[in-house]
Amino acid sequence: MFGKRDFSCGNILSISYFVVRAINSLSLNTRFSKFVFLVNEKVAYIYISKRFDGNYKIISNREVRAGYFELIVKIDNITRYCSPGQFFMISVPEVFLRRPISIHYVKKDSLSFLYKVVGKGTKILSKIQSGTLQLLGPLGNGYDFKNWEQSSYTVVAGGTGIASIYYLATKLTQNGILYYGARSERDLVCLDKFKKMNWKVIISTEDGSKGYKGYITDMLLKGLNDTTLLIACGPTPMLKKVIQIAKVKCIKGFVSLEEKMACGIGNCQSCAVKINGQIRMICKDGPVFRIEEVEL
Amino acid sequence: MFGKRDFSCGNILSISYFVVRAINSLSLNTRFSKFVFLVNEKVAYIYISKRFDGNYKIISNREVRAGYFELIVKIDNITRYCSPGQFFMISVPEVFLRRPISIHYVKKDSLSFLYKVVGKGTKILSKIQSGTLQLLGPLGNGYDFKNWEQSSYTVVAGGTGIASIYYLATKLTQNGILYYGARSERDLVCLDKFKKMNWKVIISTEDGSKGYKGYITDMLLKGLNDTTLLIACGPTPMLKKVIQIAKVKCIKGFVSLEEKMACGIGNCQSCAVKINGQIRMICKDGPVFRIEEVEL
Amino acid sequence: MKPDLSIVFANVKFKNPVLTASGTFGYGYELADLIPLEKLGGIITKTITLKPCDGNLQPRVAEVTSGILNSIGLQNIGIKSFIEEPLEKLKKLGVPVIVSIAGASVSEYVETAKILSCQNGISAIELNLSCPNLEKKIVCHDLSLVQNIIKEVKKISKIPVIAKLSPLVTDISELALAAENQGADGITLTNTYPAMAIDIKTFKSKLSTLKGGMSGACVKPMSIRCVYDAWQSISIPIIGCGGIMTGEDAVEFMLAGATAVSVGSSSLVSPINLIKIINEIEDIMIKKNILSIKNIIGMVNKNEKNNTCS
Amino acid sequence: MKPDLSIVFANVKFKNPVLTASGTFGYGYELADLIPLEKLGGIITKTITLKPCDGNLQPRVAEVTSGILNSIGLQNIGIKSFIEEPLEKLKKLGVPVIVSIAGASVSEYVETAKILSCQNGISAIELNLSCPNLEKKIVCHDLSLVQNIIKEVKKISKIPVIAKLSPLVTDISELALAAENQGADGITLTNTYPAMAIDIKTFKSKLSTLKGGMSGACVKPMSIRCVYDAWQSISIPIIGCGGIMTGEDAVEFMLAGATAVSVGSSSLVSPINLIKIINEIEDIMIKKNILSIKNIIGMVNKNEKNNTCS
Repeated sequence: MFGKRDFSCGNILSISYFVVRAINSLSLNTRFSKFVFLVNEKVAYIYISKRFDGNYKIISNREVRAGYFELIVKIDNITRYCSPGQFFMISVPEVFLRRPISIHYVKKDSLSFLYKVVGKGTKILSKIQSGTLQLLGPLGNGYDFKNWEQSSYTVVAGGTGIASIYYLATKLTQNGILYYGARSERDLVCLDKFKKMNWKVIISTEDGSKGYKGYITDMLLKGLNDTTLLIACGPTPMLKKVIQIAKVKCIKGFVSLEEKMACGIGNCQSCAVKINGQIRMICKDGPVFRIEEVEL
Repeated sequence: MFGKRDFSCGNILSISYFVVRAINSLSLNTRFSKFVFLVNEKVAYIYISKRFDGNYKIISNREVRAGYFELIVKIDNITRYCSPGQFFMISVPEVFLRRPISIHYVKKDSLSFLYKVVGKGTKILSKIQSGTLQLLGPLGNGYDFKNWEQSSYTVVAGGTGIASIYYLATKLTQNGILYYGARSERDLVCLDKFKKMNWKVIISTEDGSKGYKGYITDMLLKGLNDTTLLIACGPTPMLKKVIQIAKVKCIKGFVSLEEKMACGIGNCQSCAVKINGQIRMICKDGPVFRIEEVEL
Repeated sequence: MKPDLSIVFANVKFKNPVLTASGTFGYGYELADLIPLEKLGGIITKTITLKPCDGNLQPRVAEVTSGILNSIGLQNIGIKSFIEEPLEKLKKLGVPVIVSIAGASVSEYVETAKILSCQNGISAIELNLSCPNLEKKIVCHDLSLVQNIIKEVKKISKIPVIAKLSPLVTDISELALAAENQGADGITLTNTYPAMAIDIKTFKSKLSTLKGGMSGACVKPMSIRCVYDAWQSISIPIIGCGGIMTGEDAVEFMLAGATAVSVGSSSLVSPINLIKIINEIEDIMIKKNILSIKNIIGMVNKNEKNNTCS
Repeated sequence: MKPDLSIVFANVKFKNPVLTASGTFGYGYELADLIPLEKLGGIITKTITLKPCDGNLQPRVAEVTSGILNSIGLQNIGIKSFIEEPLEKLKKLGVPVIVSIAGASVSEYVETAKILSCQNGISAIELNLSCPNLEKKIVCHDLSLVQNIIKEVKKISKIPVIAKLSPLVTDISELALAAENQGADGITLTNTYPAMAIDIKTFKSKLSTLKGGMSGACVKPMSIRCVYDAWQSISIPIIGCGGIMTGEDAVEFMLAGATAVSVGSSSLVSPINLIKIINEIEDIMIKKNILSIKNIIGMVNKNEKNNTCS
C-alpha cells in the first residue's frame, strides 16, 4: 500500500488526509507530526503535513481592477491549516520558479489569491482561465494571535500588501483602523470589503488621486494614539518607516516581509533577513515577524 | 507610410498582399520579386514575398487517429503560393524552435497539416485547440510538375510521409499507385482519402497487422513494371532503398527529404544533403529533389 | 524483474543514483513531511564552513530563462552547530550523507574536514571548490590551490573525498585529472555557471553581488559535456549535476559517464521531483530492459566513435 | 524627440547597434523578402574559409531547453566564390558588412584576410576563434595561437579586425586583454558554449560530432557576465552576443558594456525578431528618456560598486 510508487504528490496528500481525518482532534502545533503504524507488519513512518503539494482546480481567475487579478482555487481539507500571513508557492507555466503569493481569503473549500501583474510569471498566470494549478502550501508562519484580545489594532497596508491584510482582518475579533497606501486610485483594491466590515480606512496615494497625497506612513505618524498593536504588510521602504515609527512610539506589533524567493520552504536560502541579530528565512521563519525584532 | 514601425510581421504581409493583389496577373516564378516605387519622393523597394510570416487562426486541431493530429488554419491569399512538397515552420509555445510540418492539403482559405506526436513540440502543439499560431511559409521547393502528363506514377509513402503525398495526389492529373508502409495498422492514415480518389493502394506494416508484413520497399521491388515516374516521401532508410531501386530499374522521379532543421529558410545550415556532389539545404533547395541526384 | 538502481560510488553503496545537490536541500532533513527522504539515493548537505556565515545581502536570487541565478554566500551555522543538531537528525534517516564543505584557505578546508572525519554517520565529504578564495577569485580558477586543498584534505580524512568542480575552466579534463592525481575519490560535475542578469527597469544587477551562479534546465547540455569530457580522462567516479529535471536527464548524465547524479534547482521548484526522477529512471530501465543502472554508465562513450570535426 | 540609436564601433558608424550574428543569417542578403534588411545596424556574414567547406555530417542541430546545439562545421563556399556573388549582393544593401573568417592555422586566417582586405564594401573582419585548430582543439583554448592570429591578421588588414571569443575559458578578461594587446579593434563576446545532448531513445549523441555549441536564450546570463568582466579590463569596444531575443536583452548587454549586439538564434526562430529588437530598443529609450544609446554603454558598471562576497 505504501510502496514506492504511491508517493506521488497526490498520494502524499491523500495519505495525509487519511491520517489527519483520523486524528482530527489532536492539536497540531508543529510544522508536521510523525506517526508510526504497521503496514504489512513493517513499521512505517507517516509524516502528517500541514503543508501540501498538489494540483488544484481553478474556480476563477478574473481581473478585479486593471492589472489586479483574483485567483480562486478549489482546495478541500487544507484550508483548515491556513492562517493569515501565510502564502502558497504557485506553479506557472513557461517560467522556471513557482511564484509566492499570500492568501487573500479562505473559505471552507476554496482559497483566494489577489495578485498584481508585475512580470512574466504573473502575466502568464493571469491568462489561465481553467484547468489546474500546482500549489505548495500553506507555507510560512502567519500572525501569532495569542493575547490579542485586549488590543487596539492599527493595520498598515502598502500596495498588494492589502491582499493578506484582508485575510487577517477577517480573523480579528474586533475592528481596527486600516492605513492603506497605494500608487494611485486605480491601485486601490478591497476597499469595499473593508467598508463592509465597518473598518475605519485612511487612504493615501502617491499621486493624490484619492485620499492624502503622499506616503501612508506620513498619515500613520499623525495617528496611532490609542494603538496597542501595529501590523504592517507592504513594500520594504514602507516597512522600514513603520518599524521606525513603532520604535519611536514604543508600540509592539508585527510586520510581514517580502524578498525574492526560489523555493518557499527554506532550502534556497534566498530570502534571508536579520531578526534579532540572527539570520532568518522569510519563507520559513516568517513572513510575519515581531516588529521590534526586525532589522531592515 | 513605410516607416520603420510598419514592418511588423503583419505589415510585411499586408504590404505584400496589397501589391500582390495589384500585380495578380504576373507570374511569380522566383522566390520573390523586387518592385520599385516612390514613397515620399524616395525610392522604396518592396519585395513581394511568396513566403510569409504571420499569425493565423486555428480552425481545428483534432486527433484523426491515436497520436495523429490534423491542424487546420485559416489562411487567405497565401494558399495560391503553396505547392505539394512545401512546408511551413510552425511556432509552438514552450519550445525554442519552430517545427517544420509539410502541407497536407490546401483549400482556398485554409491549410491543413497532418502530424504525428513524436516529441515535446508536437505534444504541446496537439493540445492547442484555439487561438492563433505563427506560421512561416510556404517554404522550400515542391515537386516540379513540368512534363508529367505522359507519366505513369508510382508513389511511395512511409509513415507520416503520407501527409504531403496526399497533397501531391490531389494535384496530379491522373491516378497512380500508392505504396504505403507504416509500423502498424493503427499508423495508417488517409487511406479513405486515397480510396475516394480511386487510387490503387498497396499496404505494408512492420508488424503485419495490415497488408504485407515487412517494409514497403520489398513490395515496391516487385512492382514498378509500367512506372515512368517514381515519387517517394518517408524516413531516410526507406528513401535510401527507394533510390537504390530507382537506380537499378532506371526509373526517374523525385524524393522528398527530411532532416533536423532550425530555421527552415537556409540560414542555420543544419539540413545539409549531398545533391549531385554538391552540398544543398533540404529546407531551401529541397525538400524535393530529383531521385537520381540524391546521395544519402 | 525489478531493475537494480543501486550504485557504488567511492566504495559507498547507494540504493539509487539520485542525490540532493549541495545548497538546494538545506541540511537535508527538513522536508520529511513533503517527500519520503528514505527513498533518496543520498543527501548532500548545504556547504558547511568552519565558522558560521551570514551570507550575502539581498537580493540573492534572480530567475532567468529556464534557470536561476544565485548568490547566497555560503550562509550556514558553522561546523560546530552542524554537528550538534542537523547531523544528528541526518544520521537517523538511514540514507548516506555527504557533507559539503568550503573555506577561504587550505587550512580552513582541512580543519573542517578533520572535525567531520571524527564523526560517525558521514559517508563522504564533498569539497565545494567554487567558492571565493582569499583573493575573491573562484577556488577552481587557481589550479595549484585546488590541488593543495585536495591533497591536504585527503591526508587527514578517514572518509572518501569528492571534489565538486566549477565548469568555467578552459579544460575541464585537466582539472578533473588534477583532482584525481591529488587523491580525490570522486568528482562532482558541475557547480553553477558564472552569470549575470541586469534589471531593465533599474539598470542595476539583479543580485547584490552583481554576479552569481547559474543553474537549472538551461545549463544541462554544458554539464553533460563536462561529464563526457572528464570521463575520458579519469578513472574515479563522477556525480553529474546541472539542470536535472527528469529521469531522462539523470540517465543522460549517466550515459555521458556519471555514476550518480545530484539534483538541485529542480527540487527547489518542487521537492517531489527528487522522487519522480528516481521513479522515471526505473521506468526507463524497464522500457530499455536494463537490469542494472551500473550498465549504462559512460555508455555513450562506448557507443560512439569521435568524429573528426566539431 | 527621436532617440539616437547610432553607435560607432572601431571607427565604423552603425545606424543602430543590432547586427546579425555570424552563422545564423547566411551570407546576409537572402531574406530580403521577409525583413527590411536596410533597417539592420549591420550584417555579419557566416564564417568564410580559404577553401570551400562541406561541413559536418547529419545531424547538425539539436534543440535543448530554451536553446539550440549546433555543429555545422563551417560549411561555406570559400572566399573566392564568396567575393564573386554574395559580397556583390551585400554591397548593394547599404548596410555595414562584417565578414567572419576562420582557418585551421595562422596562415589560413592571414591569407583569407588578405583577400578580403583588397575588396571594397567590407567594414570589418570578424575572426571566428572558436573553430577547431589543426589539433582539433578550439582556437581560443590556445592563447598563443589566438595572439598570433590576431597579430598577423592585423599586420596585413586594412580594415578593422574584431576577435570573436569563446566563453569557455578560465579567465575571459585575460583573453579579451590578449586580443586588445595584439591590436584587435574590438571583440565579440561570446561564441557558443560547448555542450552535448544525448538521445534517450537511442543512447547516442544528438549530434554527429557528439559535442556542439549551445546558443539561445539559455546562455544569455553567462554572456552578459563575460561582457561585464571584459569591459572592466579592456578599452576596445565589445559586440555582445548570446541569447538576445528582445530589445530588453540587447539593452542588458549594452548596460553590461557592449557597444553593439549581434543576434543569432532568435533570428533563426523568426527573422523579423531582428527588426522587433531594434524597435524595442527605441521604445525602452523613449520610456527611460535616453537620448543616445551610446549613453548606456557599460552603465551597470558605473551604477554599482562591487560588493565583497560572491
